[in-house]
Amino acid sequence: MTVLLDFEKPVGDLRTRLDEVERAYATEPTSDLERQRASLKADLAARTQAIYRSLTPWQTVQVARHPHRPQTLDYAIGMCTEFVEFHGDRAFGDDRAIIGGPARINGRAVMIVGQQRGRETRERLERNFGSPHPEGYRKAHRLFQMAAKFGLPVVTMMDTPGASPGLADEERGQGWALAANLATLATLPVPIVCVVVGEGNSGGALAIGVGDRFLMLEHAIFSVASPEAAASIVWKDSKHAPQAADALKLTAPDLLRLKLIDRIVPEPVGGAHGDPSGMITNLRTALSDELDQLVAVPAADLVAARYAKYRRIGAWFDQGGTPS
Amino acid sequence: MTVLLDFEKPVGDLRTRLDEVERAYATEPTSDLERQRASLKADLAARTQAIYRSLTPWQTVQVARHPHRPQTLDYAIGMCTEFVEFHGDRAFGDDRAIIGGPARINGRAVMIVGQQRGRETRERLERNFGSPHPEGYRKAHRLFQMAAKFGLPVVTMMDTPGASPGLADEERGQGWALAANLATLATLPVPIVCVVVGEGNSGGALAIGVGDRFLMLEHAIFSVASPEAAASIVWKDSKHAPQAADALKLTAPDLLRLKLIDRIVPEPVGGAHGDPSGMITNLRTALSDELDQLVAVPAADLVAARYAKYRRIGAWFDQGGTPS
Amino acid sequence: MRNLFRRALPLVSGEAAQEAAPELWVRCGRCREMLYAREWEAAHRVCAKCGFHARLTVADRVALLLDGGSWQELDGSLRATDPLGFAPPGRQSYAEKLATESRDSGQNEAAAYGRGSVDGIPVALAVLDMGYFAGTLGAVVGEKVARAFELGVAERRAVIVVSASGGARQQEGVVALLQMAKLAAAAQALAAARVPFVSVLTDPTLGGVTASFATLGDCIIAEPGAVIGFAGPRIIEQTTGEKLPPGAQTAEFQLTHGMVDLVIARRDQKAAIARVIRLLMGGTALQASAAARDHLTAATNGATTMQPVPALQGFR
Amino acid sequence: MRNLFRRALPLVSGEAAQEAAPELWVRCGRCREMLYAREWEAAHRVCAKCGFHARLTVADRVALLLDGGSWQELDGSLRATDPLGFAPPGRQSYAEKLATESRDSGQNEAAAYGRGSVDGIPVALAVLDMGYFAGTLGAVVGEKVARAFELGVAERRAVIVVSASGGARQQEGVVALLQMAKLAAAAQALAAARVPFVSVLTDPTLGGVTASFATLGDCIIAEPGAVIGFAGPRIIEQTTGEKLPPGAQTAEFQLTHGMVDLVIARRDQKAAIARVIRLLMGGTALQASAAARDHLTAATNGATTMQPVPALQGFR
Ligand SMILES: [Zn+2]
Ligand SMILES: [Zn+2]
Repeated sequence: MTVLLDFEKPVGDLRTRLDEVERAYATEPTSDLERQRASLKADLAARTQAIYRSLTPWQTVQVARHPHRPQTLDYAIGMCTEFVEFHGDRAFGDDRAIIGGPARINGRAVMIVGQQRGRETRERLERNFGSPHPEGYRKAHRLFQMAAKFGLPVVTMMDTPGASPGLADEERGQGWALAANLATLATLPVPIVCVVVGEGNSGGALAIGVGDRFLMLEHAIFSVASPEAAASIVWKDSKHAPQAADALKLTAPDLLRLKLIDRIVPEPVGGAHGDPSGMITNLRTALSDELDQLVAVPAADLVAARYAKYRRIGAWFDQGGTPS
Repeated sequence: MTVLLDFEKPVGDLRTRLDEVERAYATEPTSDLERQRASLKADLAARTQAIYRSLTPWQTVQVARHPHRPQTLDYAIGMCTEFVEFHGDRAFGDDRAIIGGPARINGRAVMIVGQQRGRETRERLERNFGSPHPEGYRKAHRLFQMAAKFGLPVVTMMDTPGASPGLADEERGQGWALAANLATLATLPVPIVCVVVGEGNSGGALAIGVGDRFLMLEHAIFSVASPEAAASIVWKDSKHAPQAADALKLTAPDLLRLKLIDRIVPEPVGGAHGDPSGMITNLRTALSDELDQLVAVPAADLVAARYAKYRRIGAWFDQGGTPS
Repeated sequence: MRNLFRRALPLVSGEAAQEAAPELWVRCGRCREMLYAREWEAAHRVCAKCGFHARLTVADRVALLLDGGSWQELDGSLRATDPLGFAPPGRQSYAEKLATESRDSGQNEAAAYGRGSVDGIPVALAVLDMGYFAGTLGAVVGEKVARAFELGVAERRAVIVVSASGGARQQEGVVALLQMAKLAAAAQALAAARVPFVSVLTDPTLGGVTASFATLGDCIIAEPGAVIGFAGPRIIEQTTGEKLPPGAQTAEFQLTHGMVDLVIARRDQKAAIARVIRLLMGGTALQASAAARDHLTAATNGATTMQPVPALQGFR
Repeated sequence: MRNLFRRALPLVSGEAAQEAAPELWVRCGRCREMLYAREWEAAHRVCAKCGFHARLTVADRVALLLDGGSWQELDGSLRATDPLGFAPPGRQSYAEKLATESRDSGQNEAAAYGRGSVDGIPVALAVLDMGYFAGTLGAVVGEKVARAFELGVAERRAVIVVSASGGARQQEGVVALLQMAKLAAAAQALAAARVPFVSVLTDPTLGGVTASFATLGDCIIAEPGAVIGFAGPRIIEQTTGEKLPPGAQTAEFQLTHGMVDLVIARRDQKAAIARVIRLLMGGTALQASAAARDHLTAATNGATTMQPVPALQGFR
């Protein structure tokens, strides 16, 4: 079953017509139908490319949240020749909104940690729609420390509407869990590559998103808050989410331009949801490339460079003196 | 209000008669009454000393559990010129069965951690009778790590019937919390002095009782299980606790003879409950002495010696070869 | 965001009360009692009747915590830029909003930092200010707090940060978000240097501040009644439909849930902070050189006879 | 202690079932199904009908986990002493009890350890044995497991410990209690050497074993249905008066509560353990010398194309 986003409607019509022509051609393979088919195919590709080249920020948000978009487990299983999912924070529970464990990418053992939103309703409920509880972040923390112990590079994949905001989460110290992860990642003595594979909002994304290299898939988003949350703060009305998406500069190209991320991983034409295995290949290639470079750097240098990288972030001017 | 243990009855009668003579002497200070008073006093002291010199193990258990015996907070406040109680495990709760925080003993900054049983009913309930939950052991863990960070020697005080054995404690990983503390204490790069101040049973005591020097107050007990629990395992009946207390070798003199503890801290005649401030002075003296010696040792040597100390514990013989 | 907290909290801030009767009397933001302004100020804006801790300015905090005359503010001239060019149609642009906040508050940013001393102990102090842009964390606040941590490393000064914030400043987008990572890294640098960090949480401490440096203190002190959390009360109620029970997310709630070390009334904070720093820095001597040890012993000897602060256990 | 668990658990152990029909048939300890003994043994004593994992001997465990012929037991001749002179009036003395246990079980202590390999990866393996003195932790068990950890350090062998124990051995008193500290220290020595420790928890794992080395594994694997906890079910019910709900303290309960990494059926355990060790030792190469890296790469290359073990997520 295909899910069509609003702005994909023109492509949807084309695809329907192409399907009809394909069926007709199967029954009666005329040269006219063959020409029509070729022309429709070319048209479809061109239109798709055109649409995805000029997505608005709000349209990008829709793509980043597409129900058929590959998720962390798809990448962990698709990219890796070995993967063992480890469970639990050893103190309270096993949060299924965060998954992780040791894995092997292109022959190299790594530690994978990422949010998992789930796909059908039941899985989405079990995984709290990818909004982790404190015990999820504490599981991640345990895995980060295990990676450091065994010298495993860390690969994190962000895909979350944000950390879970329930009263129970507050009771178990959501803010404390997030902060502990930021602190631990800041000085973890192994290479860390972070990728936003879908939606990466707020401290809930950042708590597994501090490292040496920060990547975004082409149509992923990364933001201080979800557009809806930002709209209800700035406009006092979450209906202004599209305007907020515009203003927040949450797309990969905008963030690369602002030098707030390091690299964009290209998506197949029409987005990752149209070609998951193509996307998995693209991500594996990008990660292998990044890891190849990082493993050559001594751990102390990595950590020092990581500090310098985050320390630099933020522009201000000094009214009384020299601008920074 | 005086609490008299069974075997203290003879002393109790003497004390009553002495009180009567004191009152009579106050009204009519005759030389006869003065002689009686002196004789009773001497008799009382001699009898008390005789009783406490030859306590049976089961009587020692009663003394160790005496409701008026000083507890960890009494020592923390009484021995230290400064003490700040820190709260919470930063993840789930603040367990009042374990208290701890930085303090100053004889001018030296240390970290104090100990079980606290409580005295009146309400406090005992709030403190779960000194049986810590997992979050209590995790608070202790946090304080141990803080001590390592700031180079504070650690002083722990054991006084617990054992770790709390409820289903909720199992759900939050009681065994995991205990094990984590044993592991952390084994390699903590600061001096650690442990003292059993009352009852020290099972893994629940040991989880704050691994260190460079292990002390017991003269009438404290230290055991693999409470006598009642051991009796219900060995006799299938907790009523045999007195026999179990005998068999378990849980008194300070027995354990010193077995070379399983390092030092006995003398109690005032008649036990710590008769003279808390005398007991506090004795413990401060012993701790200062131990700390003076340990702070002179480099951290790496301390940890190596600690490993060797525990590694040696346990006797076996090698049927196929040489006895150990 | 500022209005958000005015609405979200059942308390009217002390400043608002003062406006109503500026000369002699103020009305308590919680119990509505009329209080004699001079006494109320002398009590550090704590209600004599109900104990309500009204919000303080940066200057008030400095007066409360530091030794008189020891405060030396640093880099007070840092000003925000507009990294995203945040100018959504129909709303105030970030640039305009900054101007409005400055005009309304008389401040120029939501944090100040500098050197000072507490009971003679040298410290670096940073204070966040709810009075400017709801204390939101943007690049300037991030830079000042980061410099406070680095000052702590460079001069081996204990660091005290007093937080009061609605969270990350939306108008700076990912730049604001990444201040969280920058500040956690800076706090780690202080930790690696084994210099104590005392974090003081005041009303309210929320969002990106809670989820980064504010909860990384070696010792976390909370002010009575302060609302402290990651998701604020309004967000929780909107997102989950849960109605929060009374007392949820207060300082006392966080103490019960194991998240803070101490809940301490204003009048006792300075003594408690001094004692904590003295004890934690006293231990460092053990690992340091003999010279450093002598120095530290000298610095701490003066106060070894202080009695325990009675309020330390008073908030259970 | 052994009888204690017989009574506490609703399951009859596999050995007991086998005694009832020693030749051809055994009865499942959970579902009471009659099973053909040869098939049941070939399935590592897992019931074909209900999946019940009956208890295994040390030899069974070795056959299940290690490569054929690779097992080399060490220090099998260690024997317990009686450190306390434990001889309470009216009960069997410890010395007598040891003799009884040896006679009944045909074993001489509750643990064995040695060298072996898993999928060609060199390991140190220790196995605790419920069949002798309820797998209780005394000086000999403690010594053997400690030596397994030290073998791991000395030869950089991953360490696997299969636990099955009623807890500390009361008859050795504080000597038994302190084995917990000794083993936690030994596990820490392995951790400091950055050599992986895989802990396998089987039915039952309780008391001093749970509260020391068994829960310190880098990866903790539990056998389906195994009862795992600190306080055993009988102690909880006696002490608190709580009646335990069905499934409390099982492997699956511990997975839900975040305490174990994996619940894996017997037939999949060897492959999973090999994979975990390969991955964790693969990382060490990064930090090690070039020579060590080449060595490790060579050792792990053979299996990079293995597919994920399907059972790994099967027990939610
Ligand atoms: Zn009031
Ligand atoms: Zn069956």
